[in-house]
Amino acid sequence: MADLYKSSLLYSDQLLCYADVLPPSQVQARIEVAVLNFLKTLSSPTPAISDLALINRRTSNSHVRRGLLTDVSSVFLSRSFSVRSLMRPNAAKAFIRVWKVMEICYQLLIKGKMVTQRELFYKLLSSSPEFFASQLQVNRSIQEVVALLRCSRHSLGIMASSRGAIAGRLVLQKEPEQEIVDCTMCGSSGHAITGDLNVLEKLIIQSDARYVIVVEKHAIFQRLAEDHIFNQIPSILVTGKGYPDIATRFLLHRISKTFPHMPLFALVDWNPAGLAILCTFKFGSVGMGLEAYRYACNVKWLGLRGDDLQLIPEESLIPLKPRDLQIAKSLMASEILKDPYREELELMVSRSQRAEIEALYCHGYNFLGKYIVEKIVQANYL
Amino acid sequence: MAGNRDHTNPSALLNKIKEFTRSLVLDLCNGRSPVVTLGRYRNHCSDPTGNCGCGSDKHKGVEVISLRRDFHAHRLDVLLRVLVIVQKLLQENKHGSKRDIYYMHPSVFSDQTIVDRALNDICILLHCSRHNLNVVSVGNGLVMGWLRFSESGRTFDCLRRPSTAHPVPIYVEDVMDIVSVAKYILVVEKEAVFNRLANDRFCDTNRCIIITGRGYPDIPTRRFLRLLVEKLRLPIYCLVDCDPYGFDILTTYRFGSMQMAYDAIFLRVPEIRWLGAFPSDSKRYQLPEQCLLPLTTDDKRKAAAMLSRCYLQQAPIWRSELETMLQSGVKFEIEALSVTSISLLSDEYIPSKLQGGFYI
Amino acid sequence: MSSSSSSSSSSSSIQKLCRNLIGSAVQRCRMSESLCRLSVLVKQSVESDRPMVQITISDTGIRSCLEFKWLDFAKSCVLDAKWDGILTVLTTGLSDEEIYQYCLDLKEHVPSSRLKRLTSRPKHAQKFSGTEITLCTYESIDNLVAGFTWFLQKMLILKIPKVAVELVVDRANISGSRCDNLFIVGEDIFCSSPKSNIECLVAGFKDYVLKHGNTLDKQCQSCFSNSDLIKIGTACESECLRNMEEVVEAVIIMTELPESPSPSCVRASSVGTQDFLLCPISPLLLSSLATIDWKSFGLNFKSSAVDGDGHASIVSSMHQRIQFGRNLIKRTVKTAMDDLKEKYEGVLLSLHAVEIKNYAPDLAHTIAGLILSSNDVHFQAECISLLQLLPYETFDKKVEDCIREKIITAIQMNDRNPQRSREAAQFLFEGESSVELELEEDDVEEGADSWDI
Amino acid sequence: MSSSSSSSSSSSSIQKLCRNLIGSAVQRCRMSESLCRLSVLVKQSVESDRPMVQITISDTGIRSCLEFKWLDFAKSCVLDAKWDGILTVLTTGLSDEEIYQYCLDLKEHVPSSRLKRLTSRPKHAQKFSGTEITLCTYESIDNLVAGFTWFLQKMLILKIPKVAVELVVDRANISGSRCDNLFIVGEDIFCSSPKSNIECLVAGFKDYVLKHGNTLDKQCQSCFSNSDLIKIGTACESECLRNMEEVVEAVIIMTELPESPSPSCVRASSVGTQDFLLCPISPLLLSSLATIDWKSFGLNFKSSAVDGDGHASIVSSMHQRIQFGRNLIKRTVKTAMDDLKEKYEGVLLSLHAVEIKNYAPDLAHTIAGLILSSNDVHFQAECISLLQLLPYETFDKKVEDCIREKIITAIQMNDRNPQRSREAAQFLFEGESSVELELEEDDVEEGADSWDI
Ligand SMILES: [Mg+2]
Ligand SMILES: [Mg+2]
Repeated sequence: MADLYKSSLLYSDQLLCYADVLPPSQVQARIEVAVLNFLKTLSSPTPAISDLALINRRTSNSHVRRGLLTDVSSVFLSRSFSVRSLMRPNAAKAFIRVWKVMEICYQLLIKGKMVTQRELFYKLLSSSPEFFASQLQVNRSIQEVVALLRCSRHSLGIMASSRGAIAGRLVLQKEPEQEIVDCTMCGSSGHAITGDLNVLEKLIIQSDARYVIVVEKHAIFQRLAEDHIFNQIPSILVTGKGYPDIATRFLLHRISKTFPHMPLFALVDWNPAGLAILCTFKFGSVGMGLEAYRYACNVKWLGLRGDDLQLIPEESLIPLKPRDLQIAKSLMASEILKDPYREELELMVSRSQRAEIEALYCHGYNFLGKYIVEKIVQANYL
Repeated sequence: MAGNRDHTNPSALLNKIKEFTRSLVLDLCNGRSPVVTLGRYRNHCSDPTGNCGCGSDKHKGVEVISLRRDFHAHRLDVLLRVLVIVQKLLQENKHGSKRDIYYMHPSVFSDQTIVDRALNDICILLHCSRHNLNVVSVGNGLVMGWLRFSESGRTFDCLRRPSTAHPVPIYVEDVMDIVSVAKYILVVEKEAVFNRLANDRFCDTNRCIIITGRGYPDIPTRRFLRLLVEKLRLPIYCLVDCDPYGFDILTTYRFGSMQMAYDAIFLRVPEIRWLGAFPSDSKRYQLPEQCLLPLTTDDKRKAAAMLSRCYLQQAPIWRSELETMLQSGVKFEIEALSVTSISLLSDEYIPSKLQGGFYI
Repeated sequence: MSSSSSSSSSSSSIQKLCRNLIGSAVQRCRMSESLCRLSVLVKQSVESDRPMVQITISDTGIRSCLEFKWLDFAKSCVLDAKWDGILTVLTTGLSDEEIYQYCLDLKEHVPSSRLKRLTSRPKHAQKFSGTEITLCTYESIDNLVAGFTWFLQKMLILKIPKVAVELVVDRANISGSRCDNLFIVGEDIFCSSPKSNIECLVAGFKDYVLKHGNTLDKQCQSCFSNSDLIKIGTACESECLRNMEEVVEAVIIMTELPESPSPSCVRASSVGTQDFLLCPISPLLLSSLATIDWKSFGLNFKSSAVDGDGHASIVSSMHQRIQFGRNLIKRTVKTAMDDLKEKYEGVLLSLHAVEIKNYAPDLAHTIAGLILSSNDVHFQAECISLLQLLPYETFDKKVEDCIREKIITAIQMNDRNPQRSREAAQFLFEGESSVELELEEDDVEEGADSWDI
Repeated sequence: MSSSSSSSSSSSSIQKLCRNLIGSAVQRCRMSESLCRLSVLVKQSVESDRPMVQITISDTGIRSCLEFKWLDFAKSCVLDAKWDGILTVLTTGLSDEEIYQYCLDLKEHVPSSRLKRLTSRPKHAQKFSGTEITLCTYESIDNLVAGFTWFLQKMLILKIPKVAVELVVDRANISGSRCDNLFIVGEDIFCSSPKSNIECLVAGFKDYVLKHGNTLDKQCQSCFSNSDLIKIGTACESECLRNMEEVVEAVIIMTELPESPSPSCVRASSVGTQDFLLCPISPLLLSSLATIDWKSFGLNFKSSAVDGDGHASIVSSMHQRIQFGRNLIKRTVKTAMDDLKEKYEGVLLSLHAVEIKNYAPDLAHTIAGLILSSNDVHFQAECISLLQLLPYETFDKKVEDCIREKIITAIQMNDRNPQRSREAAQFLFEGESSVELELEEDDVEEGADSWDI
């Protein structure tokens, strides 16, 4: 059955599972439904402790969705689920942890407060030390609550900061009649993307840009922003500073939905991690939990790619590290990685070399801008 | 901030670089192998008498980099390579990051720390600060509160939404028009606490400026803080975890770091006061036993090493708090204060400390 | 207890043999359709210098023929100087025309020539069945009588229906032959309404437990006075193996000891199984027992006995048949345990369930917290009604207690029928279900920083 | 090479003794102020059944008296059945009135009674000095003559000034006494202008090397034909020790082998030191050599010889004096090495300098980069002129090459005179000089954690 799902191109959106960005009242309602379900089963003529059905977050439950009409592919979790049961050996504590986290979130939502994961850890450590011994357990339990309620972590009242930044031809407004942020004027470190998904969802976005350039590294972003590249090419610059967080991807997704004809280009290192970052923007990733899937964007690979290596001096090519090979292996194993991306990855592995974007600086600090313009004009992207 | 040192404008620095190059060539033409002499700076030592003079901006002894030793040759090689890049940056009036420089010759530099040291060497050689070299750090700091300023024409208006975070400007020398109605500046160690205070809308009700360096503060954050202190003359308080790392971050704000000792005078904020968390806070705020984590061996080693730092003689109370921490054998994080009430920090802890003068 | 146990443990091999023979005789009686008599005659003869004792075990049960096969006592018995290893056996069935006579020489090394058939005796067309086994020994008659007394007394516990047991001792002392009829079963046995074997066993054991257990001659007021404390599970399983039906009956008796038993009560400290066995625990039986998942009943299986916090004793009334299927024994005991567990709520909870039960207060506290901290009165009202509490009972403790009780009940019930909790878990918001996976603790892969699609 | 080395290695202990005696004789001659003669007479006598050989080593040098002390050959020689261990020594000095006569019995175990003074012989007021040592052996005369020939040939390499050497062989065969004067030194020696010992040594060794090395009788055209390839360092150090001056002279010859030597040239593969030694390398010498920091010359010291990529041979002409100071030897060799290094640019670079030299291209590239990437043409012009390049030569490669050459030169010069780079380094932008701290690599404090400020 699962195989059938995987092979089906006509996969309907109904089968996708992802976490919604919900207002507190709806999250509250979902928690209440969970309590009522629990009590119903408990008070039935054949009383039982109802199991918690969580969306299965294993890699084996991930599938690739390819749009028929759009270019967007994404990774998603299908409706296969795992069971958290009190009665299972070695699982009782984890079961109760889910409920404990849910209880605290519920109370936070009522108070209208947000907490950090660390604060949540301390709260749980002091109230239920026998159940929570480490931050990791708290983080996992939060993920399970997300998988149970299918709402984003942020909706549960858990704060996360975003590392992302944005700059360029973009005007942001939190709500109508409120302060306007002109991202051409944000300085070279760009406008910090807030971690508050609710704010991002309501954000009013205006732009006269023609492209979005997604940059792997903050330093490159800074360089491009300092050079005002968005004035040479009318564009928006986005960086997730490495692997992008949810908020960054959420905002990028919103931009691409708001301006469906604005192509998205990615500028990443020529190494497996760079490709993985690109793929995270493009497809989402299982590792990020249930929240990640719906923000897939059709990002094109602008550079660095194998045919750019001619621009790079030999001494700037570094041998692949074991970590690179590990990432390459996991990318290779993924069905979502198709040619020509797969070919690029194979080239990296076969050459056993990697190159960083900064290596282009050997042609001068202005070169990067020229490089990007040339690539876009020649439609030299994958 | 500009004009803190003489002759740190790009053309003066370029002249210094040329002079240096000339002297190298001259040496070579005279059959002498290249030698670079650098002052050695430190911001602390373990001299218990306090006569070490670490606090001054004078160098202590010199370091001679020549070809006599293999590792010196490599260091010289790296220094010169970085110098070529710096010369280019200055000539083109571009800014580059340390990371940019690293990736120019990744196989030679092999590690970012090697580039960092070369940059420090060059700063010492040319008698300037790092930003004078047009080398910028990726900014990590965040600021919010009752403050407005502009950086290269862009206005950061935190006043309109005092509980919204803004990144700390990277080109601190370009920061102008600082306007503030704040009564004090609060420096917090970590972003999570910063976010907590933002979520509590602490700045809405408290006239202050809050800054975080997200752990060990980077140069822009420290320079920006220093700029605010100079311009606004406000009291400045610091809130760090009650652990050796928190304490080290605190001392970094106040005394500067060892790596940047040559520049400490422009980076340190001697006025900073320690607001918390003190070891004694665990009792005062009735932290549950579980939230007190035992000090690790590493923590203890670090704390013991810090106790012997000479600059703590200027801050004997700080030192005794660190001693107390070491003796108690436990540490805790600021977040642990949220156990009883999620807003304890904003509602009670910070206000009561400020009102009661419980800072040192 | 101490005297009987020591006599039992020091019982000679001849006594062990005799117990086996009596066991066989009881079985023959039970398999017979009519009332039966089992006699044990112990007779001292003074014919030779050494006082010899003749033991005759006779019964009126069905004909014997097969059970001698396993009389493989040669190794342990015959080397005994007190016995010549020779058994004389007379046996006849109801339909037999004659009385068969055998001589079993256990000294014989070749097993096939151990049993010799002698000339049959005429039956003179009489209709009866029965077996008589005779052997002679130089064992002390007093020891023998004490052993038989103890053994037969225990046998009576079984309340074997329709079998009368007698022990006749004939001491040939100087003052002439004396005959002691030591043991006569009360008449109620014969009059009792027809009961199944297992019911008789239960009744017998129950009586035994309610009497003062091991000592028989002392009454202890402080323990087992209340039959409500006794929990009994039974099972009778059969199996057809090579055209032979095998039946195993198991009775499990569980008593709760008073918290501080009177120190005079030896029972409290020594509830073992040995007293109840008609035969030594065979390795087969032991290994069968060992394979039972005692943990699922919250018990530990220890060496030759089963112990669960000192509360549980396992009693078996297996009949001696070497061919017993291991699985049959296991199944029977297991069924008897399940029977017991089913009948009495909350007993024999598995270790797992006991562990889970410890979590009940925490879970109840959390769920109650969720309900009570809500600012939605409709939601609260709905919960209260689901819990079948009255609206005015909604003070915190009451809700929490109620939920805890319900959780404990659910755990206990699900421990009895583990399959019940297996029913498909429901999605919170939709009816559909799909591939199901069960999670162990910390089972979920965390993708931390790595990108895995 | 193979023949000579085999004769040397298989030379008997009597031969080793004789070589020592000849060595002493050479020394006595050299210490004399006038022209001297050194004769070795090998005479076969047929007086007994076994053919005995009488060896007489006589010289006209200064009087001998002390060098016999160390003739401590008792352990290795006397046990030889071919020799009775007795040496007859006659010696007289220029100012002596008589000729002293000694008998040295090496068989004697007590060292003090080993040397016996016999009655002196009258000198008849003649003015001469000299020493004659005689011993008899049953050694084969052919072996002895071959050994002496080889040894004296090598001695000639030393071009010892003012000493004539002859080897006379007198075979008493049946056809009467035959006298072979095998060895007469060419007259040029006597006529040569007065040279120092060391100059003679150098000349001799140079001749030897330029001849076809080991084999002496073959000419190899492919190697050492060019004396420019030969690099020579010399040193003569003396030391006063207990009123005795000790002198050590060292000559170090270094040759560069052609890249692919003709395969017929045995020299290429076997440049050793053994051929050049007048005596076996003593443990004292070896240990002295071992303490030299060969690495600082880019060489490795291996077992009994010194090897540097197969190019370097170390040759010593130490005179045999047991009291040699270790340090003196070491100092002499070291000075000779330094002399060689000083005289020839770029040879015997220390390993360190070789390693550092690897940085030269990178450093040159970077320094050239600093110059060429400057946007200040005046500055560029200034640098170009400092480098003594012509303005039109400022294309990148030329500047870089020039700087590289200069760096390499500087490195080589500093390797020769390490003290020169020690001169106090100056601050570039400050006049003050300050305490110099030498930092070890790990001495630089690095931030504990990964933060970089
Ligand atoms: Mg990368
Ligand atoms: Mg910390």
